[in-house]
Amino acid sequence: MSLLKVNNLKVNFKTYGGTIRAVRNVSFEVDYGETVAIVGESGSGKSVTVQAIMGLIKKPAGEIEKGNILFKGKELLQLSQKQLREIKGKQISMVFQDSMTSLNPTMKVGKQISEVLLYHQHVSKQEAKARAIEMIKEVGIPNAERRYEQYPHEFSGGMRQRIMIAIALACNPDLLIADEPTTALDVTIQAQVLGLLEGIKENKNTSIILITHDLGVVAESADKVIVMYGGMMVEKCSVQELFSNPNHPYTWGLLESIPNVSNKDKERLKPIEGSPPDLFSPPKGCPFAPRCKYAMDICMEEVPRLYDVADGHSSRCFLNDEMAPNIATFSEVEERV
Amino acid sequence: MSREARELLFKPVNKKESLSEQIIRPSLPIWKETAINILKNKLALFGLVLILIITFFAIAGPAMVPYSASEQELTKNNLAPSSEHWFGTDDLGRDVWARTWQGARVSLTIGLVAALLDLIIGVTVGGISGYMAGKGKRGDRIDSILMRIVEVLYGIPYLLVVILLMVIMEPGIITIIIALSATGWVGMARIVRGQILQLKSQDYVLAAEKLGSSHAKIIGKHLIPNTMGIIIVNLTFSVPSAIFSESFLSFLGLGVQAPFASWGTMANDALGVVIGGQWWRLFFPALMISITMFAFNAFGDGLQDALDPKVRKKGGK
Amino acid sequence: MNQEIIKTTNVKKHYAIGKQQVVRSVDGISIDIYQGETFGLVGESGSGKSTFGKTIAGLTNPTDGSVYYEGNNVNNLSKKERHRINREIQIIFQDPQASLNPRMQVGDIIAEGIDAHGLAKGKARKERIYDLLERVGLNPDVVKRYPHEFSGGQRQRIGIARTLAVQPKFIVADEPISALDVSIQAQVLNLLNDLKDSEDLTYLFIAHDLSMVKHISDRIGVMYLGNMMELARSEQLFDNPKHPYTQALLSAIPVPDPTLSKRDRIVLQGEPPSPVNPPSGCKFRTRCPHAMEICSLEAPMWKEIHADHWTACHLYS
Amino acid sequence: MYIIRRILTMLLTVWVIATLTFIMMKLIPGDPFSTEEGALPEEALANLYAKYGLDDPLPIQYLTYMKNLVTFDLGLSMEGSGRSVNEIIASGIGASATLGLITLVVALVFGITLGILAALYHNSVFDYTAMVIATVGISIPNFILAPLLMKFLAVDLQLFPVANWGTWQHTVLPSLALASGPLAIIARFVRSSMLDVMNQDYMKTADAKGLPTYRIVVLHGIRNAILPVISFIGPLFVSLITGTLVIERIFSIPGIGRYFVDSIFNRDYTVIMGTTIFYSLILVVVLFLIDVSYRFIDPRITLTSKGGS
Repeated sequence: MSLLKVNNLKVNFKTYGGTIRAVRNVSFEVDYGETVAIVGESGSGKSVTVQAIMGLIKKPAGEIEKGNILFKGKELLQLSQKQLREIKGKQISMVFQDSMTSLNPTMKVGKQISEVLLYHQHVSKQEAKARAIEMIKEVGIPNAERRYEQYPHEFSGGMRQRIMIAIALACNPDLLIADEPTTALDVTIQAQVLGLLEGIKENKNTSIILITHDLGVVAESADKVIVMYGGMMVEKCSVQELFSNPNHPYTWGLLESIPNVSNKDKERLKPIEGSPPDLFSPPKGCPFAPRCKYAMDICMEEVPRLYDVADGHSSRCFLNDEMAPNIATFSEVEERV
Repeated sequence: MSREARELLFKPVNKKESLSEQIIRPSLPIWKETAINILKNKLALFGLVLILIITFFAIAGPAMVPYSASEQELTKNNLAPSSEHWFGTDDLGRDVWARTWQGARVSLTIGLVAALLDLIIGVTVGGISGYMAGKGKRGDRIDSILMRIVEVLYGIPYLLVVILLMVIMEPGIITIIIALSATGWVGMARIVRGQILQLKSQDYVLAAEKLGSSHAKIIGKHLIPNTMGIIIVNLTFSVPSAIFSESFLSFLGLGVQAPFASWGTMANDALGVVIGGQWWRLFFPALMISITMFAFNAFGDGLQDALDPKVRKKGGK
Repeated sequence: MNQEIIKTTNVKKHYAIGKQQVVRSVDGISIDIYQGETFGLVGESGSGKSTFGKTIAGLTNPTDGSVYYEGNNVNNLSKKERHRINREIQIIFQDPQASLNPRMQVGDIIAEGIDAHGLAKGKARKERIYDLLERVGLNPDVVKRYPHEFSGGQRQRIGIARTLAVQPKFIVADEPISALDVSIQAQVLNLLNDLKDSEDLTYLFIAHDLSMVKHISDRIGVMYLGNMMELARSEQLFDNPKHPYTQALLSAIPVPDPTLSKRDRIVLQGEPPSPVNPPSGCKFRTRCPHAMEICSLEAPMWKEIHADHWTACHLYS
Repeated sequence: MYIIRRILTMLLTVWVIATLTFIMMKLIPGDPFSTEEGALPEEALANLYAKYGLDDPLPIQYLTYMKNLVTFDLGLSMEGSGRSVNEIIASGIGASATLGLITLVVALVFGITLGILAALYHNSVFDYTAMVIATVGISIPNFILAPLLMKFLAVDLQLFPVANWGTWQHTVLPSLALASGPLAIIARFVRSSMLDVMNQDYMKTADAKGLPTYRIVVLHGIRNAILPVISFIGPLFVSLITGTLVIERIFSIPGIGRYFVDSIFNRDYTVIMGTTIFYSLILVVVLFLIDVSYRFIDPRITLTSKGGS
């Protein structure tokens, strides 16, 4: 049994402009001790997917239209608020992108860590404080006792993100969800934080869902990858497969559009032309079809199903259909490998 | 769909131009979007309708009855509302309906003119101060002098000053307007200055400067259009507050003097008799003050929401 | 190629905060930027790269030192010259949302510089707008639309068109792609590259994404805490970084290739100190794995250790 | 540094007010004694002038006035009762302060509660009702509400005394009339502030921590939503002061406000000046205290001058 199993998840948002179909039919699994990366552009639905797991989609604005989220075999969507609180912050915890806004500005950071312990582990105040100081040390912040008494604005961005991680790890969760944890950070600080996450995975066997748009981060940290576009999961595979045998034209486009640092000659970048879909009126067929070099008439008409292309590798693209002409190859990537 | 028909669809599309570059959503200028948002907001719409109704009666109301506001008919004093005197009569036999709408003219005029003066002075002072700030030593000095004045005035309890002014000046409509505007512009000036300071550091203003646009163009095309929303919203709130202040002064006996009547003076006259049972003499002017304030407040609220970028953004993401 | 278009001599930009404290945002930088090249400028947040860019662009005056454009000190010009140079040096901003006035139509945004400098009128002006839109890959029929109707990448292209309208020679591109999605970044980068050739431009390209900077730049300068640490041709810098900071910075870039074994990464300890109280001597010494005693005592000289390869580090003295 | 600058501005404000009041009083044509019915004999008039220092040249009068002001001596009432302005203020302060304090507490407690509940049940019937009531509350001036309350609750239903001052029952109607406006303003303000806070990322963090709802709402939500209310007490205080002027008159409460209004009608200039300055002083001090306390209470403000790039 896998730790987390998401099945056919569908999430909608009602806004002034109409209904946004933010997530459409997303399914994936996370195993014990595994890091799953979710990759996609802004508006692809990657953050909404994990917010649904955390029970952060709130009516009336947001609504989980259908789907299952099984955590250790338990259906999270059926749990009461109270039962869900026994899991949130304790067994599944989350680190958000912007640590400045994600920490309460008027509460001492130490208290923000210790309140999790107080509530979930029913320890005494002194013990919670001692453990919180321990956590601050663990995420590599010096002067933990003094830092305990400070407010978020007295920390640098990298330090705040460490505090967020300390909060998330306070109860030794089985699953850590990190929503673009390093996007707001500088490269050298990003390296520190990624190293910290890697250590957690190795030492505590914590599973991680890592949301990112940086394929470099994916390559260095993930075991499995989910590529999302326009609210849909377009490709799912192991990290090796993603870089050696990508199947979906969007993935091809992503891989081609990033410059390769180790590349000697400066060839022209190959961007994906066009703009991401308007989520209020998404295309009828495949969300990527209007930007796809290989789009067929069928792509404009209906949404492709997930095709299994290899063991543990599926792709939502009609090019894999037996009826499709054999037109597309991913020469550039093949050359590279 | 048959397999054959389906198979036909599996061929590359003929694309002349990238489909995704087309913008599907229709273009909406911001004022139109704002108008639509207000129409969607029921409370704001209600406020707007009330404002229109009251304005209509202020114009046409007195002419709808055969009595004038100051015409005394001592034999018919203290009459309760009837088909003859719709809002009843007062102790001098004057028709309350005619007086109420006559009062509406006075109250609305004072409210609008005072708010407009606030706007003119406030926008000028706030605009100059905000624009000059950071423009060399001289600019900074102008800004800091203006802001000291505003700071001191802000600390003064403005109604007390207005009362003092009313005590020493000849009471009357113009005096009230002067007294109200003498201190009322401070709030507007603070808001406009803050807004201008914020806008000035926006990249598009920097870009305009870099592209060589003149000061006049930057003020006219960038700064004013982008502060207009807040100014208008503030205006809709300063009208009711001016109407309130006028009634307050008139109620204290410092405001509009006979032969003019405002809602405030009518309420003041009625204060002694309301307990005696002549409720209509207080009720109608009081109702009008409240409805007018409600209408402007509700409309202002709606306008604020409609112009709020946060609300608009919800439609975009 | 070796003709310099921009030269800075010991440029400093300090900001006073409060009475005593001074932020040493840019603390003495001397570089040349050659005609027709793309000069990449990288550094982490707080390194002062953006301030340096704005100083070169003429948006702020340096506290100390001078900026020369085509051999002329830009702070020492006749009014007419200043007008011309102001037009020839332009800037592209980071946030395509904040750099376009939400109340202006695209056509007017692009024409802002044309109008300010009287470059074209009437029909010619219209044709010029259409031509600019086409050159940045937008359909000319968008002239009447407002910025919020476009996606981030499209907005950035509008900003580029506005800049091109005044026929600049030198453009400071201040993180022009960091607010965009990965697949869009490549579009904008290619556009900038094409325009450089067709319009004969020189860029100062500021960014924190090293792989993108490497791709577009001919030479790259690395900044840390207000100082230039290293400057070299881009291949040279990536293949053979000399300064310990550059080495750490390069090794921290995640490489999109899982088959590469995780290299021996230099993970820097701690975080950059505050530019209010920078360390004595070499500013990087507090985090430098090779720090020596001399590093705290005196600042290393900025010197050319190979042809076209400059660095400021005591390891090479 | 900030506090010193703030205190200087405060003193400057009080000085400006005092000077303005002085000038205004001197600008009035005629004087308090000659306007009274039946002119006083020449000699008595001269005596009165001497008594109030009105025979000195203006600059001397101004200096004397300022000198007295520094020693908190506001002079004698001109009404002829022989009471000093200080005595009048002292006799009225009790009632005024009691009324003001009760009103402040009522407005804050109910306004904040209403605002928070409306935000928590956002877009519900409760929210709409609360906000319509609040908008109505702002729209009914207290000098209108007061007679209405008097008529219905005191005259018709006889629940409370009609007017006067003394027992706690006497405080109910005036404080209700006085509190309704500020209460409504606070409710609306707190609601929008709370809605703002509920959209903040740290509320999501608190939720993701699995904390119980009351803890999320109270410790993370309300605390942050209420902080800005402190900056709001200043304007609230202004409206209370001006409100008491008329409320005290309507309910015949022997407070400073009533003396102030009476003094306006009696053209009792020393009392008008004295009370204006007294009110201004209180207001300026309150504004100052609020400003300073806000800087101490909000941890973000104390260190924001650190700045970044």
